[in-house]
Amino acid sequence: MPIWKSLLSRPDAILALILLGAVVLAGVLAPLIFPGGPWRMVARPFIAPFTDMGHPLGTDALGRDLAVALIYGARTSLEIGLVSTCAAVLFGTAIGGIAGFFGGRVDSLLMRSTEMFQTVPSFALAILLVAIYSPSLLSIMAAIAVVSWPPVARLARAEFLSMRRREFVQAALLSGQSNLRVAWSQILPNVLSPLIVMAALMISMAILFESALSFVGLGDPQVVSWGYLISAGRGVMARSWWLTFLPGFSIMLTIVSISILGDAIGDSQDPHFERKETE
Amino acid sequence: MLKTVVSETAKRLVVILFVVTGAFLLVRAAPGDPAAFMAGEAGSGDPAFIAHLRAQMGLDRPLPVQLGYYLRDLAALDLGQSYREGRPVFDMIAERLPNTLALAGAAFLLALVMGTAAGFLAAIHRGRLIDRLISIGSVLFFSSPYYWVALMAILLFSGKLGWFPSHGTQTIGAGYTGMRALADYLHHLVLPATASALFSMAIYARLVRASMIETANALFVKAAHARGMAPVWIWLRHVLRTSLLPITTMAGVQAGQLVAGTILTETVFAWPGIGRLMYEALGARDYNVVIGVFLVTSMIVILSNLVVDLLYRFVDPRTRAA
Amino acid sequence: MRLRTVICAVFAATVAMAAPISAQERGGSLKVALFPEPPTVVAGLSGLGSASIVSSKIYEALVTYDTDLNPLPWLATSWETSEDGLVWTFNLAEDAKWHDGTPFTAADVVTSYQVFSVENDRLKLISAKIDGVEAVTEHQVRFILKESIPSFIYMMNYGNLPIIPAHLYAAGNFRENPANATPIGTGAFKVADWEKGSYIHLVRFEDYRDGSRPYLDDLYFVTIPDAQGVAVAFEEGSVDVASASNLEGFDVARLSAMDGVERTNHGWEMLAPHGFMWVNTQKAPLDRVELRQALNYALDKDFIRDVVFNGLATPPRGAFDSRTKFFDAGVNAYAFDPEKARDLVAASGYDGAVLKLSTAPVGSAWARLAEYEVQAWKEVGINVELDNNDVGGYLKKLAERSYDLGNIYLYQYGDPSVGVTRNFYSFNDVPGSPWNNVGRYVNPELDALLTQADAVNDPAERAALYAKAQQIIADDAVQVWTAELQFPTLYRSRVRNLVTTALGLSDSFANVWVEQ
Amino acid sequence: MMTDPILDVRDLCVDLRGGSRIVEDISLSVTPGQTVCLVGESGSGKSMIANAIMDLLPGSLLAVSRGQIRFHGADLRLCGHRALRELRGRRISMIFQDPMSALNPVRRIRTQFDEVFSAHGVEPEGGREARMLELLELAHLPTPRRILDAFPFELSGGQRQRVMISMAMALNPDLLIADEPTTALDVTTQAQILQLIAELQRAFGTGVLFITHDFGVVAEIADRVVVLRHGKIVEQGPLDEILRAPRAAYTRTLIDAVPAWNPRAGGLSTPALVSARALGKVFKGGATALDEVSMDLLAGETLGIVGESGSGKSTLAKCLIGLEEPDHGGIVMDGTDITALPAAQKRLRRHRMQMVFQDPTAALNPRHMIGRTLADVLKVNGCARPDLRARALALLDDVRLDRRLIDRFPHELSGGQRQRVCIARALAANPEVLIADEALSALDVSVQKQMLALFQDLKEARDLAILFITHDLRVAAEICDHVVVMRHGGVVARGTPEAVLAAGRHPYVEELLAAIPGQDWFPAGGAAAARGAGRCAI
Repeated sequence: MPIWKSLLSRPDAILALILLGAVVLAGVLAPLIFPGGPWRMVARPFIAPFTDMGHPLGTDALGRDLAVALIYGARTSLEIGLVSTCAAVLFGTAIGGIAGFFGGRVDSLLMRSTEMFQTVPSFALAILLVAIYSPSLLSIMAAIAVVSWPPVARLARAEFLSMRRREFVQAALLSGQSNLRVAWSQILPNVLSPLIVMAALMISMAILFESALSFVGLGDPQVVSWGYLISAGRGVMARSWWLTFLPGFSIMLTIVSISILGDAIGDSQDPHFERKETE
Repeated sequence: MLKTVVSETAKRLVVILFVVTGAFLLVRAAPGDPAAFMAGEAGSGDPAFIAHLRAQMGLDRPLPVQLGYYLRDLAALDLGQSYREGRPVFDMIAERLPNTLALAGAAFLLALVMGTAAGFLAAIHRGRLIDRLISIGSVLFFSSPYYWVALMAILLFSGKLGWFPSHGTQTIGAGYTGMRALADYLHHLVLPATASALFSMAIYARLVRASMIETANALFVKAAHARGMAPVWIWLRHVLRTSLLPITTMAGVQAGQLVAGTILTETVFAWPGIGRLMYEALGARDYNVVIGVFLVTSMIVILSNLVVDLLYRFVDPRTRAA
Repeated sequence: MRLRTVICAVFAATVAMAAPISAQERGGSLKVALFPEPPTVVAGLSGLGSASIVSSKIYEALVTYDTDLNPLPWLATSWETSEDGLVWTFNLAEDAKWHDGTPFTAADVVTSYQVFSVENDRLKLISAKIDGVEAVTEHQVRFILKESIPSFIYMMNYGNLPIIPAHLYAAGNFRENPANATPIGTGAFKVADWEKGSYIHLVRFEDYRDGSRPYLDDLYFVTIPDAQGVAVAFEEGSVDVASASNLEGFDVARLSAMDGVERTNHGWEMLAPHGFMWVNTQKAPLDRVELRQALNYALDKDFIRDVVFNGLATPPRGAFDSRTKFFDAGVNAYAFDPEKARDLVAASGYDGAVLKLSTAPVGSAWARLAEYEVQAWKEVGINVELDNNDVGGYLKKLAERSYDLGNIYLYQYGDPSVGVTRNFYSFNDVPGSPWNNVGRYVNPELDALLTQADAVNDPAERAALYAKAQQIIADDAVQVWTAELQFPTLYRSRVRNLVTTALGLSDSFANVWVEQ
Repeated sequence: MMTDPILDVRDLCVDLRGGSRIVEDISLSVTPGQTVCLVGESGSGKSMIANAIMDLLPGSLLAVSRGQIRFHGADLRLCGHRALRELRGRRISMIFQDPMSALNPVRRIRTQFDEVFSAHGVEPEGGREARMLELLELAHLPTPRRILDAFPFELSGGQRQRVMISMAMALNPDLLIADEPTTALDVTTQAQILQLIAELQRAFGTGVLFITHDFGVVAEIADRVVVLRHGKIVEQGPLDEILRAPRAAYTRTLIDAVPAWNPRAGGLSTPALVSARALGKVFKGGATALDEVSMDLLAGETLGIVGESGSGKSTLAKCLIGLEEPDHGGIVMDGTDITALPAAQKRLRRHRMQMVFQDPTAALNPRHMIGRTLADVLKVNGCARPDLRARALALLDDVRLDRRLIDRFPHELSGGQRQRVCIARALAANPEVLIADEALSALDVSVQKQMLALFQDLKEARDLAILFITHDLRVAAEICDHVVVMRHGGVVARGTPEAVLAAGRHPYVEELLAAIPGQDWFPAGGAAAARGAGRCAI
């Protein structure tokens, strides 16, 4: 596997992989390791980190274990990041693909609508959507997907459009293969790598978005998220800065890891296939 | 040129119409009765009050008619009344907009200048220590929620060090005037503007760096070398200038997002702009205000896109011909 | 008609609590942290506490109350009530003026009553018992009641009946009156400028009826939207006064320990903020008294006091706040007893259905409280989920009665008949309103008891009736009681006479002065 | 001719950083007024030598590891960057293959031209503006003032290259390095540019190091030839010697690859397979792509469509095959006008005409192995699943490719092999007509020859009609039964090659013929004799 090989050749990518792996693992296993959930009050409030090994990252204002909350927060962030990104990528690719493949009037109609979605300030729109449809995991994911699909559509369109003009695609069409088949088997595999790189970026943005929504009080109240922890810690910042610092730091580390991996994947993908002869 | 301006402007008008209609339908499509929503804090759900609101909002009319009235009012800059303050939403936004524009503008300039400078430095020192540092810095800023960075900045620069004030636009009651008042305003602006700028700054830095490295490989750069030009000049006049074109487009998008992003910054720094107005209106379900801010923000975004597009046409001769 | 003079002490109490008169200094300014920013500072237009903190400097009421809840003169210099309690006569300040120069007269009081007997929820409840208000002379006004209202003097508080100018409000809809754009009151301060989102600036009203007062030249209310910001602002000295209602509990402890900072717990005797939870008593499974009792037993009120409110609370015994008149300390309160709660849950036949706890974003302590409650109930087998709303949505849930449980704190206004009993009358269950009997509690026996208690003049008799009512309410676990809240006020030591009455920061500030 | 060399390269080696040697032991020299041609196919390292001389190698990838580059006796490798920069542009100039990307797209010509002077602090007599105008005029640019104000995209390819040449000559350099400066241009433009370089060289006495892959160009301009292959010099010597008696077999191959002048006479008279009837197409923006074009492709013949870029030849092919819709006119196949058919019907007929594209790299899906590429086509054209592999292998045999390549990816193949795969893919649809759209021009000359032979064989074996689109009149004349010459979207001449090229030919055909380089050595029926005589006089 060339991707793995190239990832493993970069120390920063290895580190990112380990970090992200840990976050994912913790998030997935959270209910198994801490079946009591993140809301349980387990000790006295405001224990500082690294002072009580039973609660390595200390406790919050209600005496809940911060480490447990962070791990459950990872779960929420990843869940929202993945689901909303998948939705946005699928939808965006479909729209952009159709626009780029068929061109002409279909293209200008679809792209004009995409542009409209893109000109609307995304955070404001997300706030509006979540606020109106009341905060829940579903509404948050939907809102993030709604504001993040346009760039995918534009990318997919550009890629499909350029691929559509590529001679191997024309040759495939000339040989009698159907549009759908050509789009699926000739074009899609070739546009996948920029889409993957973009998806990595979008997961990051989705996590940031979710945290920002939680921060302004539009998070799902049933689940712990990093944004919620920051906003909860904010009030006690002067006394226990780590309650605000650590969740934000978790977001940062996760997104740094995703960005590094996205870059690494992007670097490793294209040149091999796309490289022209040297002269 | 004039033709382009007109056609581009017309295009934006269509977008605005779309946004307005979208916002209108969104609120109407929301679960529940918007009038009952708005009854909220003030109305105590009094049926008479809700009926009054329904009539005031024209909710008893068919949807297309409502939309028509809505658009008509909007054309007259009437964004409706805030039920909470009983004042025109337009006035409320107008009195806070300058603060938001100052904040977003400062953040925009800061991000653009610092981001470009950082990207430039990184590109010309590609692979060296300074490039690594800038790259790490931009990845970190790109990855951090900026409201969190803002909080940390308050903790450090206001709390621990006491260098900058943590909230508001001015030292209240100090009675400063003239230059002194301006200096006071700027002093208050430092933290919020920097905190809002970091994210965009990171994006610019990465973009400028990538774009410059790509441009540096272009044949015309090689040709300039072959002409015996000094490398510094080539970097500045050929590479940077040409690389800045894609940044222009990005700047349009970012400028708008910055305005929307002030919802967070203004909340953290108690900055009296439209972002915080929206945040507070959200809490109070003052939907006319929320929608008003949303529309105004959208329009600023659309406007800045328009300006950038026209600017781009002006800066990049190739698009002028097309 | 034999008149009984109740009080005729002009300004005695306030002076008694103040520093020696000679020390009072004119001039200076005061900056008060304020949140949320009120939508308006016209008296009675907004129910927000922060609105009345500002508007009470601009407008005045007939009376105020000392920290033992004895009425003190304000715009009324003295008052009398008839033996049967059906006629109340107020003598008004003769030299008071509105900010626009118009003299203040009894007509203003009449107009104010006419407006607020419609606009004010609490006043509206008793307006049926009031026959009318009439201006006897330019400076004397008389309220005539149909039946005795023992708590009448508490009904006259600033929150219920601020006095607004008749020459501006005589006609038309109060809420849509153009005069609302420019507040005109008789208060010691008037509005200079209001930078939305930043501050409200009041200046001394030079024509205030008492030559030397107010002492301050400028009064700033600084809008800071979060507890952290208020703490930092107070710490760095950019505000002089901060109320704990805008602060985190632990910050109160930290800031009051600073040099040159004073703290007072006074000023909330009138309002007595009482934290409890509405329980929708007609909605299964909450119609089961066992389950409601279990909800009460499952909460550790000491924990709530210590951890959620950082010690700034008292565990409540029931529906009556200990600061309210006729509070009965003997009421059987719900001590923390998870075992008992579990048994009661089993006895109630609760099937594990998920209940929704509605909340509003009114501060991090309230978010923590809700989170604690959910967790504490989970421990005894009651499944509760948070239903976060914004303020409007929350009130809507209450108004529609579509909630299961809802955290809230309400002011008690000194006398139970003003602030407490209205929440239990079955006829006060009016869907559409988020106030009064939101819990939909129906108990004819209690209705009768409360009706009697609210009308009887004799204090001892009232106390007995209220004691009985308190026990019924507690036994039936009509609500879940969480905390009697304390909102200490922090201020710089150089600020004097800041909190002298039961109204706290919602008083006139005419006596406040600052050491230069 | 015993002047000291301007440029004297000794034993030059270029290595990949930390890797293999790309260019090995190159020695060559250029004397004043001399034109030295560096000839080689792609990958021979010829551009790298030019870049090494100019110190323009991408430093992170490549480095000069050994050897000397003497300029007027001083070793450029030792003189330091600053001194080198002084030389560049002033005493050594360079022009590039692609004049579009060699000019900054967003700056006016004036600004860029001006940099030549400002970079070296030169103030020409009479001012820069006057000098620029003078130089542009010398380069035969019609409206120099307008050109100065223009942006690069507003100029044609030929004009841009002229601007580049003017800039290169601005400071009267001793040495001009020209890296394939005419490859991207049409033949007629190429002829003009070559002439211009020769003219200026004469006027300024400049030495020229000219890099090309085309022996025709070499024969046209070189005094001395250096033949390069795989980074090594195969042989070098004066033009006469190399052309007359090449010592190396490789040189022989390159020379032989220049098409012979051999116009075919007899055409076929079979029935028409496909006919275009008065096709017209106007592109968005108003450029006429096709102007009432009619033509017949006869069964079993090779029809050449000849024209320069913008002549409409590719648009014609695309219309025929259905990749573009003509605005009006008809395409008749078997008596029916296929432009009028519904889309489904069109698709059914698609397989009957197949296309081979110019760039075989772009024409193959980089992610599909050769077998899959062929199988996909076979499948939709009715081949049963179990037979797919056998049929694909048979196709590889047909195009003379090693059967083992079936499990390779395109990037593992050479350019020629890829083009064979493309042909195999076209054949997989079992077509009656094969359209080859400049199918040879991206290939090395030595490969072109083989490919032509392959087309010829396939045509006979499968009874194909071939529509052969090319810019090279000689190639068309040699292999086609009929030729159609197009210009500006219209047909200017048609008929058998002999007829089209016979005396009394169309003036444009005349022009095309005259533009063919190297006619002294590779006769092409143009006005070679007179020009050749002129050259010998130097």
